[in-house]
Amino acid sequence: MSTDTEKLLWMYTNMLKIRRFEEKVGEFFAAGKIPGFVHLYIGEEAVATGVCAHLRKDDYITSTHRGHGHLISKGGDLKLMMAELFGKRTGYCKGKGGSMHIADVDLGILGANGIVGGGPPIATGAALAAKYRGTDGVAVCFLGDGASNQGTFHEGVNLASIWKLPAIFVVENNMYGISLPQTRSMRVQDIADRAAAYDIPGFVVDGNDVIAVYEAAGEAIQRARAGEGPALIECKTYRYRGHFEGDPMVYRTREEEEMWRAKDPISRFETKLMEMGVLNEAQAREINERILAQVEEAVRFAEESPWPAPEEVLEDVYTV
Amino acid sequence: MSTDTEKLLWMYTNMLKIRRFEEKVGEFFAAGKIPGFVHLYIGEEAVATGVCAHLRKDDYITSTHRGHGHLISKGGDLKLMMAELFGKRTGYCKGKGGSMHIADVDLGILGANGIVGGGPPIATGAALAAKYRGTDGVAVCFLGDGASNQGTFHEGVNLASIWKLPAIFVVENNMYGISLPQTRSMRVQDIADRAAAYDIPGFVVDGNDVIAVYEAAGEAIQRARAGEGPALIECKTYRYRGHFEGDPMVYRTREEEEMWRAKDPISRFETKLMEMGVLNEAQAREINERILAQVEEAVRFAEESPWPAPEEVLEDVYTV
Amino acid sequence: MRTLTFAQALNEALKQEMRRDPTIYVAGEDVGVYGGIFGVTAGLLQEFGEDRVRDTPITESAIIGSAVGAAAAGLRPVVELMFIDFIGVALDQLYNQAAKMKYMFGGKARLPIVMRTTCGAGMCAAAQHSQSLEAWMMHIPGLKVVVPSTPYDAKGLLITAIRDDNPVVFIEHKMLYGIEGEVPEEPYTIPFGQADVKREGTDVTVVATMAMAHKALTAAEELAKDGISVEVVDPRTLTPLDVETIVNSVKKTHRLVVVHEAVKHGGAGGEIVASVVEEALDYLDAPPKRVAAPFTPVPFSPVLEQVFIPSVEKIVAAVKEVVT
Amino acid sequence: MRTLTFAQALNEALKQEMRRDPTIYVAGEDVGVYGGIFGVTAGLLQEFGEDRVRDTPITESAIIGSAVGAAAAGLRPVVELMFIDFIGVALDQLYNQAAKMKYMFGGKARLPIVMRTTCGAGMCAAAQHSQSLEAWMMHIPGLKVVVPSTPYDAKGLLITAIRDDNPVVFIEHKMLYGIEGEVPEEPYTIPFGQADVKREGTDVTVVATMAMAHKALTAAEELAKDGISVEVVDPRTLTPLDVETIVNSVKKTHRLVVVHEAVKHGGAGGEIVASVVEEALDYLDAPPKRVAAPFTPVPFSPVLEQVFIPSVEKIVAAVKEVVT
Ligand SMILES: Cc1ncc(C[n+]2csc(CCOP(=O)(O)OP(=O)(O)O)c2C)c(N)n1
Ligand SMILES: Cc1ncc(C[n+]2csc(CCOP(=O)(O)OP(=O)(O)O)c2C)c(N)n1
Ligand SMILES: [Mg+2]
Ligand SMILES: [Mg+2]
Repeated sequence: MSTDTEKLLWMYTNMLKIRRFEEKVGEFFAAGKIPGFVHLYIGEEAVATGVCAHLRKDDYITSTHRGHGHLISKGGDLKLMMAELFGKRTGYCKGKGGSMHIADVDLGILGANGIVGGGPPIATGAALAAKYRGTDGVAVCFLGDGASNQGTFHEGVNLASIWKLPAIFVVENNMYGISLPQTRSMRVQDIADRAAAYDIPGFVVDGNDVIAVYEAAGEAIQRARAGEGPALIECKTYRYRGHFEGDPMVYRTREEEEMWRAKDPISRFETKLMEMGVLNEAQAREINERILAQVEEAVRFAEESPWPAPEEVLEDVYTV
Repeated sequence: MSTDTEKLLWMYTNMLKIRRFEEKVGEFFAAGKIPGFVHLYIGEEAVATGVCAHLRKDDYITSTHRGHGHLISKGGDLKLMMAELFGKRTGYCKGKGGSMHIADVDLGILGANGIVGGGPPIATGAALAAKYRGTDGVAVCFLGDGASNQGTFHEGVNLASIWKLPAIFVVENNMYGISLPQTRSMRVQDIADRAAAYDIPGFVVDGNDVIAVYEAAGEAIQRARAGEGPALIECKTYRYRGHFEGDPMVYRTREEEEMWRAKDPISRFETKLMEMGVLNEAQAREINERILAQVEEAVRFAEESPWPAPEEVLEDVYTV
Repeated sequence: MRTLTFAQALNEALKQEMRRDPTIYVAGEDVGVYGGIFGVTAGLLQEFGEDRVRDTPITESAIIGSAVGAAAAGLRPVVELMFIDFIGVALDQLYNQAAKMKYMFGGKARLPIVMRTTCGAGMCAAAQHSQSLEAWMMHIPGLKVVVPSTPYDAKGLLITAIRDDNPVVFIEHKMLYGIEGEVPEEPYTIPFGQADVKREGTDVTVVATMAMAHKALTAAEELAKDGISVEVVDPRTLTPLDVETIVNSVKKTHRLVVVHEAVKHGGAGGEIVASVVEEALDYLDAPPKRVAAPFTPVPFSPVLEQVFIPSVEKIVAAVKEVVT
Repeated sequence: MRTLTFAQALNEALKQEMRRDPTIYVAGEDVGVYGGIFGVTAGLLQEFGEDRVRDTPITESAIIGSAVGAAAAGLRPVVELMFIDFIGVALDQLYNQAAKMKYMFGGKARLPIVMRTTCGAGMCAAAQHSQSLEAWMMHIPGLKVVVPSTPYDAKGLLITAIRDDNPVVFIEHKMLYGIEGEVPEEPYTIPFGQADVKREGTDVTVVATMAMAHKALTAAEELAKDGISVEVVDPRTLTPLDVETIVNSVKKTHRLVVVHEAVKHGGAGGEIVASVVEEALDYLDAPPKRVAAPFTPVPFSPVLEQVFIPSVEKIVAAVKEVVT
């Protein structure tokens, strides 16, 4: 593994950041401070982290309803995110979007998305823009196993394929679309097999191994930057929480959950880094504390921020 | 080849029927007697014929904008079809549908369709009904190469696959979707390769060889009747006419057209049948004349039929 | 009489109809094991089994499209579109296929499909999970559009919908699932195209559907204290629309306020106002008014969402304007 | 002045704008080699090349969706939806994505997208290729909706649309492509939200768009012979809608007829009538009337189609009813 220490530590830190941020979000949702639908990414942190480790500010991503991890990995600001989740005017969307619509176009984040399958065509368009302008920028589309059954997936990937666009489709196969197991939503075992329908490369990786994700994503993104067109990366992973906060989870077993927790992407990577001598206990503690402080700061910012003024409901519909 | 003589002659007759019927339609369109959009199937007759040769009255088909061949092959009445094309009240749809919407639900024909990709989900539903009722009926969905890029194709096939429905998707790859060559609408060479994305069998056949179509369809339909689920059959073929009548055809060469005419499905089959001793010149002439008479009768029926009454515009919206 | 929640009333209607008619099946995302994201299909899988209660992938075009094919082939699908906001990925199968087939085929098709779906704001579910899109549904010849407001109406109208031989869009406002009301145990039907006068009054007619019917009733209570007598008319179905009952009410009250949660521009309120003035212009003593959402997407923040949703206060204010 | 057809005027607008701004690209089915099924994009591929004039597969969700991504990333897509009837397979990308992004993102997005499309009956193209669905488009906050009736308006409004930083749905009635009219050679813009009084009159205001504007003008000619003076107002854009010009006209004429080709129930006419009566009830000397299609899919047969499409005679009859 040739990845340098800085990158390794960034990945470790980033995964922890997602985990701690979302744990806090879960708490505040339970406490009734965060309204609406909240879909947590806990357990899947290696995917967004390993992919976004390759991205530049001028690259694009499209995200999903389960978007916090993508946003954080692409550089999203925790304070602005938390304030948005609270519905405050200082949030990313001035309180208009909430968890499912956080975006930061300046960072190339074209939005979380409440429509399953909304992303693939949009990412294809962002990739088109990068190619049109003659840059080597790429667009990454995150989507779920469930979303890969949506027609828009087929259309977005096909268009990216025939136009040889620098678009990378990252399927986060967490085994369920709400209550429906992947085995009941499609007959293929590996969603990566669907890449063949568009004559593009398909990769299957252990989505709980950030290095495996990093390496596959690296290859796909390098191809895309070199003008060789799109790729599909399937990352097998698992969400620890319910589909959304409040989900009774009648559709899966506690044994299955335990099995996946044993493959936790963060502790596995932590152990690995310690074995490699890249990280020690003290550093780990220090990083964790730094992150906790950032999360606390984000919460404070959110809590202290003002609500939007009622008349703001009318603003931001049109560009004038 | 074990197909019996009767079946062989039915296929020959059916292909000729489609050809002669549509030649007449082309004439009447040019003469301004048939209004609207008319998409002719001439050149592709072997596909509908070879597939429908296996179908019973209680099987279903969904058709397309280029539907005359499917309808005739499933037993559609030439008189009712022609009257419909003329917009007469005696037509299949009382003049309300026209070429793109001819249907005969009693014959299991769930309609031509003006929406490219409209058929796959509908055929899936008809297959579901057959299975739900415990019959061994099947549903065949005809669609074009262009339609296989539509999201509804992906969704319809996937649903049929996971529910193991008796649905057969027959892709009529005539190399173009209006002006766009198949090579520019997808990167796969064989659309049948897309079957793998749903873990169902995919067949590639020479769509201008009615026996090849017949055999592949036989296998797929038998599987479906036996409860083994859907299949995808790609038939490589070519339309002789423009996309619709009136198309200037700026997008293809006369050489290409000539090449395909040399592989004409009807004359090839005629030669073969004669070689086999199943057909002779006299019989062929007799069949041809019988068909011409039927077509003439259909024209007469259409021409002599009354127009719908103006107030009929309001009827047939709702079942009461 | 026994009371049920709106969700329970719907659930009972589904169960009773499925027991009666084996050609009815239910399909949609999470309708089986999960029992429906709002619990409306709870217990169906257990009672009727996997053939009749079908969990689908996320594939709305195929959910609705397969219902079209199955219905044309003789079944009676009741499919769930989890949120009406998602209709954009599947609308073709509803309006170009289901709604038009009978007509396009010259009358020779029967499409007994019910598409149940949820609409409305109030849960901070934001712009893509809170819309009220009934006006789009109204504008589709061949469809019927049902917009119940009470548990009683919900059950009776759903049974009517299931027995109807036409495609029906059945819209359930998500903030109503928990409300309670009296519901008879036996199956019963409520005819489409019959508005219900939810409260009689003499000074002003307020036409309101779904969640807004309740707000209109609350407003009516408040206005009664000021001596203003409000008649609240709930159309219950938008196609067919019972213009007659509304017009008769206006002929009595001489004033009209129409309330809906959808944005005003291009909403169902325009149709209702226009239908009334075409028939009863001379009866109106004041310009009609519409109370509806502003022309914006639905905002997330509770503060903004509550400004977006037409409030009792806004209805009260509108009524006061038209009666003075 | 030089005359052009409606299609040529649109073609000229596209060419002039593409010359001005290299971030504009055109995409859609058969827009390149074929030049557009109605010829509107003819010659574009030859002048601007394959990068800027992109033939797409049959994939409307991806055509519109990729425009959303490309626009968010700084380009100015002008995409073609071959028939507005096909919007049902792709509507999500238009209303949940393009139209809402700016708002959902708290203002921080810019979506300069034009979706050109055709509507309308008259070619015997039947139920799935003849619809008028502008009312759906009106009901989407975040979109602008353009409905031109003349070559002059077509060019000016299309240039405005392309320069607008918001998603614009630009609807071209297919029976208008061949009509001719004077069109300046240089590029010019027509502001959105400004209705055009196509004919002045004093007895009745007829509001009509697209093909119906022409029928209204013909009806006005005929009615003039009977001494009835008709003012024809063409809103030109439905969002924003110039209620003021319409209301001012009604304040002068005291009578209103609204004409559109879409089916009446849930159509744009309801919005227009309601907007007028809310502001000018007391000015109306007769109930307003709507002339629109019956509540049916569009039939194929020329005989039936001509009954379906609102005719000059029906407009004349409606005007006579309101003036007597
Ligand atoms: C078009 C559409 N259909 C349905 C939904 C409801 N829904 C939200 S998330 C979800 C499951 C998504 O599954 P998957 O793509 O695997 O992502 P995951 O939640 O597992 O991350 C569903 C069905 C939606 N938001 N949009
Ligand atoms: C949803 C939709 N998009 C576009 C069209 C316009 N259209 C009609 S036929 C056609 C080409 C279809 O190509 P293919 O599926 O290969 O069938 P073919 O015409 O070659 O038989 C197109 C683009 C349509 N009718 N419906
Ligand atoms: Mg999943
Ligand atoms: Mg083709």
